[in-house]
Amino acid sequence: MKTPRSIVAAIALLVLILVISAIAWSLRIQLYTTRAPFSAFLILIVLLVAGYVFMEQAKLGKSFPVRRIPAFEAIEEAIARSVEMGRPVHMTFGFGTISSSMAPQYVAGLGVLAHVARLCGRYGAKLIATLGVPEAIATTEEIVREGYYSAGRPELFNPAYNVRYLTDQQFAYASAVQATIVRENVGANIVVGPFYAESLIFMEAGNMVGAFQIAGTARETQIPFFVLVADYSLIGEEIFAAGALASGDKETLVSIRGQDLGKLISIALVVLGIIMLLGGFKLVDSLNWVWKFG
Amino acid sequence: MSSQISLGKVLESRELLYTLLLLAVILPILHPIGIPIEISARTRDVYNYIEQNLKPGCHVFVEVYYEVAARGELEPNLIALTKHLFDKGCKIVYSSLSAFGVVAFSLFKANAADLFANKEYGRDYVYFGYIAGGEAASASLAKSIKGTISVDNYGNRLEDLPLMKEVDKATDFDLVIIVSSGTDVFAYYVRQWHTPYGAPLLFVALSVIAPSVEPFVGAKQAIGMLVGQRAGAEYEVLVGRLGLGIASMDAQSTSHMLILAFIAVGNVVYWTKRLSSKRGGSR
Amino acid sequence: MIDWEVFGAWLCAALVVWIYSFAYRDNVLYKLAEHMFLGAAAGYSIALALDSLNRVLIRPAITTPQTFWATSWHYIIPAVLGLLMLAKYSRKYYWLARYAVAVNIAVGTGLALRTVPIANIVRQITATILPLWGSDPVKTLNNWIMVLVTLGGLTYFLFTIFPRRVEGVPPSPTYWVYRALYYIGVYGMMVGFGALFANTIMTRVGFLISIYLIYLQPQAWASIAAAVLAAIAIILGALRKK
Amino acid sequence: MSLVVRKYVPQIIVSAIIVATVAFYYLYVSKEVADAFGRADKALSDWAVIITSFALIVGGIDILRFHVLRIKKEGLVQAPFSAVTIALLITMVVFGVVGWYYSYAAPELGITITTQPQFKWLYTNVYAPADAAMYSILVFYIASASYRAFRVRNPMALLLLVTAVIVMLGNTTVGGLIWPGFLSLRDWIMTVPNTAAFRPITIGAGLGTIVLGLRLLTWREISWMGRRE
Repeated sequence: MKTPRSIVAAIALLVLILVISAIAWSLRIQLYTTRAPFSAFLILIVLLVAGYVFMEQAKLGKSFPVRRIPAFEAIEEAIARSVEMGRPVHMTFGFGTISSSMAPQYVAGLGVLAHVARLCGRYGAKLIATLGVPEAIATTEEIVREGYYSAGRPELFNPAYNVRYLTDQQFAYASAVQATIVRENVGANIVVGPFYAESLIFMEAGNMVGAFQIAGTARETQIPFFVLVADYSLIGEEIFAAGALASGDKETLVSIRGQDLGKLISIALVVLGIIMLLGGFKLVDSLNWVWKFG
Repeated sequence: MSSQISLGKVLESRELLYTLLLLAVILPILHPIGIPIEISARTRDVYNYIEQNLKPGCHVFVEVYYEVAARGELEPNLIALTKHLFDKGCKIVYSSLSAFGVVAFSLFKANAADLFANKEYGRDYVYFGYIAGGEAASASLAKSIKGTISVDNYGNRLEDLPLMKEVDKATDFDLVIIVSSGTDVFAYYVRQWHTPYGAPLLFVALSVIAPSVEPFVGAKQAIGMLVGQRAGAEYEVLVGRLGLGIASMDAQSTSHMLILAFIAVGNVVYWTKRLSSKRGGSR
Repeated sequence: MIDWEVFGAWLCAALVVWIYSFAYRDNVLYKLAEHMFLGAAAGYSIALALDSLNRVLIRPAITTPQTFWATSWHYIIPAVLGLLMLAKYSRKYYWLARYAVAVNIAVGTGLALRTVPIANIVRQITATILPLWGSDPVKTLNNWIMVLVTLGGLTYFLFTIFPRRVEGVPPSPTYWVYRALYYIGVYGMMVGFGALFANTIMTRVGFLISIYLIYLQPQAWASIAAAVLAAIAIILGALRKK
Repeated sequence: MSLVVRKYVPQIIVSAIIVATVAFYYLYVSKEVADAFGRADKALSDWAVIITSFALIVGGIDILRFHVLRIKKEGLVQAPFSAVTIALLITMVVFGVVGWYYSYAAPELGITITTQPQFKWLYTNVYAPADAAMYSILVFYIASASYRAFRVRNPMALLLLVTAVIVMLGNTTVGGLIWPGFLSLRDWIMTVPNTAAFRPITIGAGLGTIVLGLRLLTWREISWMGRRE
């Protein structure tokens, strides 16, 4: 089988960066910032290139098994159940904003929303998406619309009902969301995104009406509340994997293999570092090495 | 309907739990029980550090960075530390990198009026008020206070304040205390005050965020950390000014015991149901 | 003439009590408090938005127009993009709203990609490289826990690359190592979750104490009156439902 | 053509900004380039602030529209409440604009948007107490949540319960009365197993972020654009 040009190009780019770095290193040229250790840049580049190569390989039809993520699979059950009970489905994404480093988590939440909206269209469920980030209003409306239209149920789409921007102030948003969950008597409460202290408020509101709850975030301090209180939870990086699964696209899904590669690299570095300590060599110093001479 | 109300249901109802919880918090504040408190090694280390290293006439910088909701946890620490510092004869410069810090400071001052009673503003302590700009402002303060701001919180010019003639930059301070309800501001001071100027930092953190700033303390970038209300109560005992901290510890104890009791009841109810259904009971 | 200070203090106490009343049951007074809160918060955030526009864009453009047009002329672009967000009401030009979202998502993701490799990966790896032997047994035990739970957690999250058990063939040693680490990871994380959850209770009780001291205790009668009203509202609401 | 402006240009914007911000952060060419990048970086974050500000104003219009529609549709049950929201929103904005006017017309008064007296009154007496109350309502929720979360269904839940009980007893003074060791045991749990438990999650979240960044860069993550063209 012929290796496609894109893969060759990506690997060539990686090799080129390594060669240039090696040359610059031997000539002691200041090529990289002193703000971050060089290893961070290296890990970033390796993961980006490897993820890209995986995705290009998938285009050739290469596939592999993926571990089940029960929380993701439960979304369909949750929606089907609330349709049976005649109750709406609620989804929200948390208080983290799009223009901060919380953006990736927010985008992951929007990916899950696309999945939820499609399923709501298929089952004819009413979807209420509440949000606290004004930039995302238009996007959210579009996603919900797409979900209903692609399932041939345009009559269910009513932006003023389906998408509710409450406010961007954390607890005003939280107070309105908890009221929405209880007053609309939602059957499924799906919350995925960057959550702060409001996480538990949403979980308890869902519990008051006995909603089926699926929750996920990558914000460490809020994970316990989701894991211990929700019916199903997406822990940490699982929300990003869920976003990839939700796309329903094989090539996109393959990108999560990049996450696995990163974990294997981390495990290898830890094990290697500990073994090297036996010989008195400190791998920590090399990892912390900043591109700086003299 | 009423026939369905059983003991288990009443015990399981959230309304009962909430009402008891409110009482468990409010009653001990009104009538402190006075459960004896044991001083943790961590708090004692901080106390000893101040006791040994700060001499009369030294200068301390205090960052007040918390919203009023976090007052219960952080204010006892701030008051007890202030008392300790004034007792040692230190002069204190207060500042806030957040707008809500101004409200917190005025409440703190009103609550600790006895400490400020015989202290003169401008000579013994100063408050800058809110300084906008986050990390950049912190860096600029470390370089030169008078280069960053020109007036204090009350509109006095800094040049007119005697205390401000003695201090201007990070190295002028013998201790820098950060009282914060957020994680970021600790990192600002580590990056802008400790790393370049070696300023000794003392953290006062909420108990929820303490784990995330623990690495700085572990790496000796701070001389110590006071964690939450408990540390506040311990410090109050150490400096001998009992206040909100120690009163709150009773409230903490009663509310925690109540929650533990409810967890126990929950388990009993759960296992009774489970065992009876296993035996082929009606439900 | 109303004393606005006193009225404000009563309002504060009432709002706090009515918001707490939701924990018992949704009621009219919570609904009122919630809608007041929503209106105030929305108005506040719009005012803050005007304030930051004023700070970044309008004031420099008015007070120092020459330097503004020389150095910061490009601030007009995001202003136009921001106005284009109104296009979401249009059936035909809805896609114009995407441009602004694109900029903000890219800025956020760029920020994340800068900090994540250092803070989330390199720092965590270096902190886990610990000696697993030594004279101090407590420290050694701590290091073992640290390393095993971290590796176990990483193993738990593997999505696509892991050894599988094939029917009829005795599982390989790799498989057993994988399973062991997997369970250490799960149990280790559970301990962490339980600890963090329980540790949070203290802060939350601390918040309640602060609120009680600031808003409720000084206005005891207003709070009690508000609580009685909330109780009546809850009971009436329950009766109406029946 | 229409597909280009609808779909490709926004994606090109995303990729270009991500590549530029990341590349210039890590690469070092010369001091001048680094300084120029620092300025560009500041400008870009200002761009984000400007866009967010406009988004907030558009969001305000959305809130108004939502509540006007509710008054029309749901009648008397909802109308008074929606009216309260609309009235407070408009009042706050009007007072803010008054403050804004004074900041230009009479700068010596020191009144700005956020320090206008009536605006401040509404903030301190409506917004602030409600905000603090919502934050502290968590105390009720955490109590009822722990009541349900710590049921011993299986061995793992037992471990969870034991950890939680130790931490809770270690946090309170009563714990010290029962057994003085709770305090140090709590400290150990919080520093060793707790740190270890969150480390793989932190690493994983970082990896997930990088991979999502890759998907945005390669135009595979398109949910943020809304409909699929």
